[in-house]
Amino acid sequence: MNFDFPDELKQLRAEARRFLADRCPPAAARRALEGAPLDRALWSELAAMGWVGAALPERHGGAGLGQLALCVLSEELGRSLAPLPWASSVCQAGEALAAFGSPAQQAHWLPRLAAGEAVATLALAAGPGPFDPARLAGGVASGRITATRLAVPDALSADLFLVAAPGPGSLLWLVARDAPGVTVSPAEGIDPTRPIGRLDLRDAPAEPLPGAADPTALRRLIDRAAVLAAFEQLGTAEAALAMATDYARERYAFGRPIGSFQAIKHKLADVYIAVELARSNACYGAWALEADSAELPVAAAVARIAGCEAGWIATRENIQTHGGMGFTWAYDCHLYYRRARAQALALGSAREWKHRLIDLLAARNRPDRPE
Amino acid sequence: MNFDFPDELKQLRAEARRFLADRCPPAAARRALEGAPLDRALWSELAAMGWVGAALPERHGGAGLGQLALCVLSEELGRSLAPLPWASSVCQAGEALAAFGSPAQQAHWLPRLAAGEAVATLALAAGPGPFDPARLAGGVASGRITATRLAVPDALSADLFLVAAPGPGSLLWLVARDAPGVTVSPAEGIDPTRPIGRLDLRDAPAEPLPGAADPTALRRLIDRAAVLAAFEQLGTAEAALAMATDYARERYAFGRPIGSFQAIKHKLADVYIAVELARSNACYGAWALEADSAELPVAAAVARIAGCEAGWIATRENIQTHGGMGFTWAYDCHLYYRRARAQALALGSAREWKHRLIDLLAARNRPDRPE
Amino acid sequence: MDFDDTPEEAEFRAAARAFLDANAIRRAPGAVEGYRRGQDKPGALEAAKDFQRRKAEAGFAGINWPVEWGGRGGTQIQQIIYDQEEARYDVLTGIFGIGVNLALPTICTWGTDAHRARFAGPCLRGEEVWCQLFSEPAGGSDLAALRTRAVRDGDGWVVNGQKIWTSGAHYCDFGILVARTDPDRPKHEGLSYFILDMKSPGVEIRPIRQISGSAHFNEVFFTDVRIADDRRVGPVGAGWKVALTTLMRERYGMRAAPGPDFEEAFALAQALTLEDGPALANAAVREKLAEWYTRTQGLRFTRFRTMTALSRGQTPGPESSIIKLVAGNKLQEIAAWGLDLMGMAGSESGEALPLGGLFEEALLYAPALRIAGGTDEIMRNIIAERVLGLPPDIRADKGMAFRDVPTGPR
Amino acid sequence: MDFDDTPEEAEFRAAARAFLDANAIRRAPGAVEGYRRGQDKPGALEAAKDFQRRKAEAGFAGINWPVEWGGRGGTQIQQIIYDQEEARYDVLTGIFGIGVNLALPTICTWGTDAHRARFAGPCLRGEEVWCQLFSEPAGGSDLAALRTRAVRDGDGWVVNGQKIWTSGAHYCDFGILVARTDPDRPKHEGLSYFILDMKSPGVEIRPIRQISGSAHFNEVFFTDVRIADDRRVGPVGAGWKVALTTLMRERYGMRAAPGPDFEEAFALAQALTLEDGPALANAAVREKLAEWYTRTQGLRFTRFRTMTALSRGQTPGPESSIIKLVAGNKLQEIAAWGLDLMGMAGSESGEALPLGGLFEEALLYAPALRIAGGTDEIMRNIIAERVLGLPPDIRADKGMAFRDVPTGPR
Repeated sequence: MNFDFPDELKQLRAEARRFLADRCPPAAARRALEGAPLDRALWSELAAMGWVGAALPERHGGAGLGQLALCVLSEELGRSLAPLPWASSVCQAGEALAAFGSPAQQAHWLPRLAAGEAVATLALAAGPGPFDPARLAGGVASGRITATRLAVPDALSADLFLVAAPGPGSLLWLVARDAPGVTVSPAEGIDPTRPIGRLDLRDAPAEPLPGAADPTALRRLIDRAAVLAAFEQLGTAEAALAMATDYARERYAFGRPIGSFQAIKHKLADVYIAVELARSNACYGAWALEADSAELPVAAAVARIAGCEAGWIATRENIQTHGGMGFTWAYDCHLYYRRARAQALALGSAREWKHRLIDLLAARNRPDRPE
Repeated sequence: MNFDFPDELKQLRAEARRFLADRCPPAAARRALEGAPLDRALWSELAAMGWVGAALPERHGGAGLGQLALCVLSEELGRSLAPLPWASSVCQAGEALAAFGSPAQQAHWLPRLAAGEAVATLALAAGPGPFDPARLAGGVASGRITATRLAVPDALSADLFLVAAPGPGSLLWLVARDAPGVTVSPAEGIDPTRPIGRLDLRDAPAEPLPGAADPTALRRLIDRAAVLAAFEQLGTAEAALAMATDYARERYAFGRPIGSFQAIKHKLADVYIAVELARSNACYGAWALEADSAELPVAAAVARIAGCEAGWIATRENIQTHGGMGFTWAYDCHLYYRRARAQALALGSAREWKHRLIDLLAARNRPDRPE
Repeated sequence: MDFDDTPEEAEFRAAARAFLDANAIRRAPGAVEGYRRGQDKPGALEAAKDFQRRKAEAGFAGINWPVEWGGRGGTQIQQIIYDQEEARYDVLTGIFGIGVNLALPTICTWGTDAHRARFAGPCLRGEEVWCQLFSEPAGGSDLAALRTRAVRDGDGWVVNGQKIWTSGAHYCDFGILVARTDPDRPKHEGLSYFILDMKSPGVEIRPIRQISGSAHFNEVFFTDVRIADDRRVGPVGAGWKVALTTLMRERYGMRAAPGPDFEEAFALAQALTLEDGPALANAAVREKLAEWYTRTQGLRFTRFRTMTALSRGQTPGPESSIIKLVAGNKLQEIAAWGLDLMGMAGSESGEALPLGGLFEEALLYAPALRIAGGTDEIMRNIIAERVLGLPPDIRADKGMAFRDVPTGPR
Repeated sequence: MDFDDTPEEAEFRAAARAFLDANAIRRAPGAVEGYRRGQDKPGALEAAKDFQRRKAEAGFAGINWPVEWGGRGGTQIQQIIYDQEEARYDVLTGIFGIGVNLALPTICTWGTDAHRARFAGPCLRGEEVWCQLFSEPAGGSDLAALRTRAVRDGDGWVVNGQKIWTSGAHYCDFGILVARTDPDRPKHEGLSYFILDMKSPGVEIRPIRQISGSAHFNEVFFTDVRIADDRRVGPVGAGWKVALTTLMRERYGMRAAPGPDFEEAFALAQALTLEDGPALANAAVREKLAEWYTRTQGLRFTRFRTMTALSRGQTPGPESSIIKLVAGNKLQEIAAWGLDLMGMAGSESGEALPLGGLFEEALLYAPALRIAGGTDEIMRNIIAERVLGLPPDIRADKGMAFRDVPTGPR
């Protein structure tokens, strides 16, 4: 039994935590909330440390550290509320290119992504409701794509879009920001620290990612991203719990710390429980991701569901624990609340994942399949 | 605005509460739990006071007090955990006979029911899953019924069964206990204070209740019974809350009453909230019942849903508040817990009523219907 | 049992409606009452004052005030009937609530004839707007732990300190202020209650921005602010008792939460398609909707029970204490659920739907509704202690001079 | 990262399995482990003792006991591996748990050489069975508020009082007893810890029937029961410290709840048809199942994290403190949900299903799992204080002589 990260990754985590606490505290997220654009210098620093390309192969400028490195870094990026395109450019688009891109596409884009020179993002959602790789809106013909995608993460800072759309040979299309027919407009999201945008494509030139030929491939990409997102969610939830706990210890009312009242204590105990369940399930996801196990879809679903739950209760009750201060703009509580809710939507809500989990478990239990 | 019971019914409630506290305390329910048969003398006393026939017409030996009287009495019967066939014989079978019976059937049975000489019960469920009046199992041909009904309340003390089954001219059939082909066997229920039984009918003689010709009629009967059951549930929940509150005031731990700990206080505040919501919704049901309003189905559903919720949280957390004593056979906590759970199943679970409520509200909102 | 007005109530309701039809615009049916929307519009304050003046002239301001204060001397149920009707119109009378419902009733009860003569009329006619200066940053839920000091100086008082959560401080004329006049007494015993002219020198107002981005509350700072002693309400040291008159009325006035409720959740479900078909056919969606409908109706009928008691001239039971707690939590649930249902497209997809933005907006202001006016935790304490009669928590500061009460590292 | 045993662990697991195959019957796959089922069968105690003897002979009893106590001197992870394997077989070793896991480790730590020599071996070999005499009716969650008195009398002690929640008192040979030896000291300071021969005159045992109808607990009454002073463990007055050794081990051993879990809920959903088709297609059912699966897996992987630490010889983190709290509440939810899903036919309809009776049974014993071994409320206190480092509640009885602590009207 070795259900833990190797020591070198624990060191990486500690290193990332120190660096981010120093260079990217919640004040950085607050600047982004108030409208500051992406801090490209900071992103380059992360790239220079090898984190942006952590899981990419060395021949493409990556560090070749593997998926577990992405897990521990995701947790720390989530903890620090980093206003950076980590999820979109590293965990989603970067992984998609590495998995599905042609050698030429990889050779062109991966070194730029790994170096932090270019930012890429995945554009999936065409409208409200559950995302289904088998039923994508929009279309591609003769190398030109016409589609609208909503709530595209980091859309305004992206240089490259990977757009999910049905077309000849692929369900995922590479569209450069500066290509003709590409319009990006800002959209109001819950979490402006990682601003979303709308992508309108009108006959824009698009290249297929040859490996993303069927819904299963796309689904697997999302499953993999969901495990990494679960670590981000875990980090955010832990940070919110720590903030609430610190406040409850130091804030006095009625002549005693509010953390000595059971109403607060038991609330935070419940948050702790949700965080621990999320951690354990995320670790399972990490194992499935690293082992490229057949269990990955199930592991991704439970990691996602537990991550959404932990993020919601931890950030919501952090506000509540802070009382009146909790709902002011000046306190950081809402930064966590916004981030956790945005994380819980970005790859489809927990509701969708629950649905998918039971599909998977029901398929396992079908009598016509071997045990 | 007059959203309250008339004074004479408040007097009836107070009278019933006094009588039941004296003659039918939880100790009576405990005797039934330990196996004592129906206390027919007590049932006769209730009948003599006019309660058993409270809503039946005077020409059939009833008191003609109307449906609101059944509401207040149901609340008190629920509060006292009376081990009596109130729900089955009065609120369900008696009401069914009064609504759907032929003059001859009414003339024969209603006076006996009102006098407490005979006990009647409704036999609805053929198997697990939701009850649907439009899809009943079993069958009737040439005045003979063959069917099995499960979890029939008060089956062992019933003299008369009203059996839901499809047949010529009715969906509800009158079957006498002493008729040939009738077998009643005891079944293990959650709440042995109102024992359930299994009814097996093999070519048993059956008379149709002419008014119960379609599923709508049967549905309406169940809606009406659900309002009365909501008052029973309310009474049970209130009694459990009172028991928990008393205990929390008097039991000391760590040198202080356990009711001074927020873990207990806030739990009981949540129970109070559920009870108040159940009371308000039950009152709406009472209004719809008395007014025979078109709102009755919706009112019955919300009363039922809120009643189930209040009963569950109040009786469950009463045990929890009592700690170790709470799960002993010797304390009365489990009597409330058992009763509330049995009440929550008898007319279909809250799950089924939620489903039905949304059907009703969706039908209201259909564009092809006038506002 | 019926939901009808008595003949007298129906007559009064008709009169109220006639006044409102003549003086205000009825909201379109189905329009959702937003969260203090409209209050920020230019000219809103002037329009509100103008309406309040006409309302007072017509005898609908201070319906439940005694005649000797300049009110109508009507019943509580008449007040509710008028409020019910007014809620259907686009009028901003909320800004007068603190003056009419809290400040003046307290001042008229505890104050002098001179206070009544000077302040009641202008308040009722909307000429002077009032705010409440009770809460402080250090106090939080422990309202009586306030630190703003009022020190006797000749024929008046000098006030230093800070208040918080003051609605509308920037447009208000007067405030009701509780300050500590003796820190050597236990917490509740060294307080006094004052009327503060908000235009006094030394009063500084800073808006507090909330999560939702709006700023309806303020911090108010006092630097050597002078208040004449004849602006004191009630005896020196009796400030907490006087404040309780205000607070009891505040708790009583709790309303349900604005924003998306069952109807909007239902409309969202009607508009969306999920994995297995229309969202309204999805059993999980249906169960949630049914639970919210049941809770919403439960609160509605709880208010009916209160109104019935009032209609009979009785004192209502404690049932209304549950409303804020249930409504605030339900709102937060519904907001999060609505976003989840819209899914990956998240907040942006709201635009494509008839209810665009409503759930996102609610998500950001819902936390405030679980805190302002008494946190969930304080509300549960109140229910447990005042309704269920459970014993109070152990008081760490009991009997202690206020200056000696532990305040922690912050 | 892997779920595999190390080579040494795999070897040990194979040895454990070989012993178990030779000495016990493996449970059929898919068979649900009931709630203490089988314990009441005639001959069960004898069979259990016989198995325990063979287990000790084979070196699998007291795996993690030091060699000097007569144990194997193995590692904690070996103990867990053996327990995992044993759980697949139909053996009743639970009755030795208090002796092997709680009583003797405490006695061997705090007691004398004579204690170790006299009691360790018979316990390990199943010749003597132990029970725990800590809880009292008046104490409840306030474990240290025990009132059973031990009064010095010559070379021994005379005990009077009452204990409760004693599992298996009627078949036990010895009990670990905490009694108050000085009521003039504060609560935790006047206690002492004893070994009680359960066959002593003056010991009376009465079974406590639970809601579920079973009676695995007892009340134990003491009337002038004599205990020799050489059966005292640890110094006079140090009973609470000694008891903590026992209690820490008890908390650590918390397991998930027996009875219906995700698998059984899933099987029920597979068997039922609802309004809109198969229950497994119903979105509300699906969401609930997904939540329970996620929680169940979360607990499973939480145990894996603990095992990983043990496997490395490290001290596990506090994560296992959540297991009992989560599992007990989940069980009660699943039980109620199962009944609701079966609907009107209620408990009886269970017979028609493959899982007949399981949900009904669980509904009745689930409340005990939220209370026994520390109530939900106490578990949350422990998590908040010991894991999160939140300050303790204010202690009303702090520093007070035990006899002066308020005990209320009861």
